[in-house]
Amino acid sequence: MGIEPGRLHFSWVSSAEATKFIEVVNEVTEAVRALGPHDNFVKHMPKVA
Amino acid sequence: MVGYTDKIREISERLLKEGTVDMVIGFRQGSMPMMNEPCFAKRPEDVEKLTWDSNCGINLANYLTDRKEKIGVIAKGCDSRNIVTHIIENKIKRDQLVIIGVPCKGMIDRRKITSMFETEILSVAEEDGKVIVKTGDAEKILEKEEVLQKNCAVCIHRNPVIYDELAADLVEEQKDIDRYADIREIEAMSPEDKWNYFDDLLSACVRCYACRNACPLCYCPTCFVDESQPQWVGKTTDPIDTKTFHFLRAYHCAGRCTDCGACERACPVGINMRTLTKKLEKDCFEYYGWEAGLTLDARPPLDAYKPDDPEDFIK
Amino acid sequence: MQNPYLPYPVRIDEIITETEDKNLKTFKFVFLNPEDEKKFAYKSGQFGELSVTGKGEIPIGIASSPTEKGFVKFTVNKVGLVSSFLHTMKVGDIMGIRGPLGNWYPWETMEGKNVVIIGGGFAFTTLRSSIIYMLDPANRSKFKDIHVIYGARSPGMLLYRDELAEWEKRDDINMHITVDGTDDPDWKYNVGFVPTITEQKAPSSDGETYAIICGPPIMIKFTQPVLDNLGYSHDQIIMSLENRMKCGIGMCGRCNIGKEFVCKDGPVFTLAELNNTPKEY
Amino acid sequence: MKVIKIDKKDWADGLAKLSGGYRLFGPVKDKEFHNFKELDNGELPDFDFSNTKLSAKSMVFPQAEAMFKYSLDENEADHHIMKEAEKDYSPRAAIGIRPCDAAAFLLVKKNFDTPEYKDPYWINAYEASVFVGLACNNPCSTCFCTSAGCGPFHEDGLDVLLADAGDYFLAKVITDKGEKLLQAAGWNTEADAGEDQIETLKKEAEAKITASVNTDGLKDKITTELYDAPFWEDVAFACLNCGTCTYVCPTCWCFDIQDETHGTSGIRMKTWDSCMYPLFTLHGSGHNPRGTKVHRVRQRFMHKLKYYVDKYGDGIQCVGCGRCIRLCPVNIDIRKVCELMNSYEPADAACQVA
Repeated sequence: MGIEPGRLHFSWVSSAEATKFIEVVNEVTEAVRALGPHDNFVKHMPKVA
Repeated sequence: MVGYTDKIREISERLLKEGTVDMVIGFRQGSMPMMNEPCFAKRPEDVEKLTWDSNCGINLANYLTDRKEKIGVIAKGCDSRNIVTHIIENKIKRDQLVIIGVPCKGMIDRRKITSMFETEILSVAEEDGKVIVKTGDAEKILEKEEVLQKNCAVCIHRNPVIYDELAADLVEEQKDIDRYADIREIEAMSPEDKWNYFDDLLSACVRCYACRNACPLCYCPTCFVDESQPQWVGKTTDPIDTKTFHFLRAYHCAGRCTDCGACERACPVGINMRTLTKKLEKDCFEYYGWEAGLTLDARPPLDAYKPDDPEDFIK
Repeated sequence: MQNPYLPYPVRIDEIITETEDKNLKTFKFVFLNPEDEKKFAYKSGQFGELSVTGKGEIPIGIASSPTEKGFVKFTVNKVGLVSSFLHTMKVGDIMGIRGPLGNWYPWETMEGKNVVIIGGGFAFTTLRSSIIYMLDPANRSKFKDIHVIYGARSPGMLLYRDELAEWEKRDDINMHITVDGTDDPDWKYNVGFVPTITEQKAPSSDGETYAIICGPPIMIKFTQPVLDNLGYSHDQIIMSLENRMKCGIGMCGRCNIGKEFVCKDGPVFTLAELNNTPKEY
Repeated sequence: MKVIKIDKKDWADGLAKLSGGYRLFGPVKDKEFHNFKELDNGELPDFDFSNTKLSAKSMVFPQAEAMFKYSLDENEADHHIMKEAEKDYSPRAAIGIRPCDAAAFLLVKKNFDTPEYKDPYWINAYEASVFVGLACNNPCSTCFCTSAGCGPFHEDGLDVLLADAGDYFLAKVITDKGEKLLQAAGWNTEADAGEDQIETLKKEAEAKITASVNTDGLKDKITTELYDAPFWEDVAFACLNCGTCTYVCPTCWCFDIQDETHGTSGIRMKTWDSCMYPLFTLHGSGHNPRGTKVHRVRQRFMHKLKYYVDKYGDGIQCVGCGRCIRLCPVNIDIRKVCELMNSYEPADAACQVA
C-alpha cells in the first residue's frame, strides 16, 4: 500500500535477550531513520467545507 | 442456470411443508434489470417468489449471522464457503441449516454491461450462455463469459463445498485460470506508485459502508470505524481516514475472504476494493496453502499455531 | 441570525460528587459573559447541551431552578465519551453550554392543582429543579399539595441528599424517599420499589392532580398501572423522555418518536400524547 | 415569463463571464459517472448525463463542514471557546442541476429554516445560491418525479430553467436572481415563442415517465397502525443497513456533530449521518430505541412517507429522483414500499369491510 521495504521489521526477541533487544531496536531505528520521514499516513486537520 | 428456479422452489416447498426449516432464504425477482432482492419464504405458498438467475450476486451467508431459526439457504460456491466460515466462527450452527446448493456459472457484472451502452438498459435476459440486453433503441446479444463479474471469471469453486440438497448437477470447475494477474501488477509497482494507485482507487469513497455491510465477514457488533472510545478513525471523507478504513477492513478479512465480490457489487460508486482483499487472499494461499471456507475441519491460518511455520519474514 | 449551535462559554465553578459509586457529579457553571445568563432563561424541565471542547456535546437536564440566580447546575452520569471526559475536568476549566432546549413541565396548566413528582435513580435532575421552583416563596401558593416519591438503589445512590433532608423537615411538601434495599440500621425512610411506594403514598387523582414521572423505563412501566388504578387520566401523567440527541433543535433527525422530536417537541410529553406515537424511546 | 435563447457557441463564454461573480457548480464526469461538484477554473459542466450519482445536496449541505474552530492551548486567551469557522458565502451558481434536486432543497428547507431555530450553515449556503436547472428531456425508467410532486421540467426551487433544444438552450427566467445571472453572463436574446417550445419539450418528457407512486392515502393512515403493519419484516429483510440510500438522496438531511482535533487546535463539524446506522440512535446506556434493522428501515420510509406528510401537510419527503432505487445494493424499491403503505388496511379494519 505504499510503505517502503525496510520500514517494517519483524524479530523474535525473548524476554531474556536484553542485548539482542537493544541491537534490534538500534538497527531498526537506524534503518528507518536512513529512509527519512514517511508522510503518507500523517493526518492533518481534515479539509472540510 | 435459468432452469434452477423450479428445482429451488420444489426443494423449498418440501422443506417448509415437512417443517424441516422455519424459513428459506433466497432471492426474488428485482424491480430493475440485473438486480434481484434477497428475501425469505416462511410458508410453502411463498416459494413462488423464489427465483434464480445470474443476478444473485449478493452473498446470502450475510443473512444468517446470529439467526436462531432453522433455515434453508440457497448457496452458490462462494456463499457455501462463507457459510463454512460462519459455522467455524460460531455465527450459525450447522444443524440449524439445510443448505440448498446451487452449482454456479458466474454472476453477470451489471456495471460492466451498463458501461457498454450509451443509454439506459431497460431489460436483460439470459439464454444458453448468452445475455440479451435491450435499451430504448437497441438490442445486443453478449456472450455471458465476457460479462462475468471479475471475481466470477477467476473463480475455481463454483460448486458449493457443503450442501444438503442440490438444485442442479454439479458444474465443471474452471481450470488453468490465472487468478492473480491484476494483483501481480500492483505488487510490481514502486511504493510511491502503489500509494498513488490506492489514493486514486479510493478517492470516490463516500464512507457509506455498503462494502462492509454487504460482506459476510463484517459482523462485528461495533466496527472499529464506529468506535468512539478511542476513536480510531475520523468521521469525514478525509483521504487518510478513508484509506485507514479500507486497509484495516481488508486486513480483518485476511484468511477469511472467499473473494465472493459482494463488496464491489454493493459499492454505489464502483470502487474495486477487491484489489485489497484479494492480495491478502493471495498471500494466504501462497504462504499457507489456505483457501477460506473449504472445510469445517481446519482453523484458518491466522488463528492457528504450527511449530513448523517457516516464518521467513521474521529476522 | 443567531447561531443555535454556538455554545455560551462557561467556567466550572464547583463540582460535587453525588453518589457513592462516584458516577454522578453535579457541575455548577458560571457564564463567562454575564449577558449570556439572561439569554439562557429557562424553565424547569428543559435541558441544555454541555459542550466539551474537542470532545463533543451531551444533552443534560437542567438541575438548577430558574429561581436560583448567578449559576446553572447539571448533574451528569458518567457513561460515554463526553461525560467521562467531563468527569475528569476541574474547577476553573472552560467549556460551553447551549440552550435552554426543549419544552418544560406544564407549569401554567398545573397552577391551582396538586402535583405528584415520581422519580427514580439519576433521572431526578429536572425534578430537583421543579421542586426548588415550586417551593420558592413566590411560587408555592400557585400549587396545592405537593408529593415527592423518589427512589434509588441504596441510600448512597440518592442525589441531593442534603436537600432531601431539608425538604423532609418542611410541612409544605410531602416527601416519600425510598431505596430498593439497605442494611443501614439508621435508615429512617421507606424501603421498596418506586411503584410500590407510589401505590402506598400517592394521592388518588380527583382530576385535580398531575403526576410527573421521570426515571428508568422499568420504573415507568410498573408505575403507570399504579397511576391508572389511582384514577389519573393519561393527559395528567407527564413524562420526560430521553433519546440520543445531537443538535437539540429538531434538525439532526435521530431523536424522533413518530413526527415529534424529543429534543424540540419534548422532552416533556403527556402519556396521552405518547399513546399515539411509536415507542421508539 | 421571459425566455432567453442561448446559442451553444456562446455557452462557454457566458460561463467564463459568470465565473467572475459566482462560484460555479455543475455535473462533471469523474471516471465512470457524473457527480455534482464545484467546477475548476475554466471547467465546463458536462450535460451528457441522465442524473448525477450523488445528488446536488452537497452544494448546500456538504458531507462534512466546519462549524466552529477552537484552541485547546491554555496559554491562549480564548482557549476552549468556540469561534465561528471562516465560511465563503459569496454568490454561487448551480449550472445544470436537475429540477428534482432543486425542488428537494425546498423540502429540506422546512427542516433547517424553522420559526424557532435557523441553521445558519444551510440557510447561508442556500441563500447564496442561484439554481440554473437543466430540464430532463430523457428521464430514467426509475424516475417517478411526476407522481412525487415534481417533474422533469419542474420550476419550483429553480431560478432559471434551461431546456436543451439542440443547437441552443432555452432559458426560462423564474426569479430575479436568475435574471441577474443571465445578464451577468451576457445572455440576453429573447427567444421567439420560447414558452411554447419549452411546453412542447415538457410534454414530451413527461410522457416518457412510466414509473409512478400513489401517495393519496398516506395522510389518513394512523401512524401507529402503519408502524405496526406486518410488511416491515419483509421490506427490511434484504437491507444491509449501509447508508447508500440516505447519502445519495437529495432530501435526506440527517447529520451528526463531531469534534476533531489536531495538536492543540480543533474544529467542530457537521457531517452527514444516516438513520440506517445502529449508532445513530444508540443511547449511552447501551439501550437502542431503533436497535434492529426492521426499526431502521421502517424509520427511513415512515419519515419520508408518513411523519413528514403529517408534520408539514405538504406531500411526501421525496422528489422521485429514483437514486435510492438505482443504487441500493439489494434492490429495495421505495415505489413498492410506498404502495404497501399507501394501500395498507389493518387486518381488523379489513374484516369489518368484508
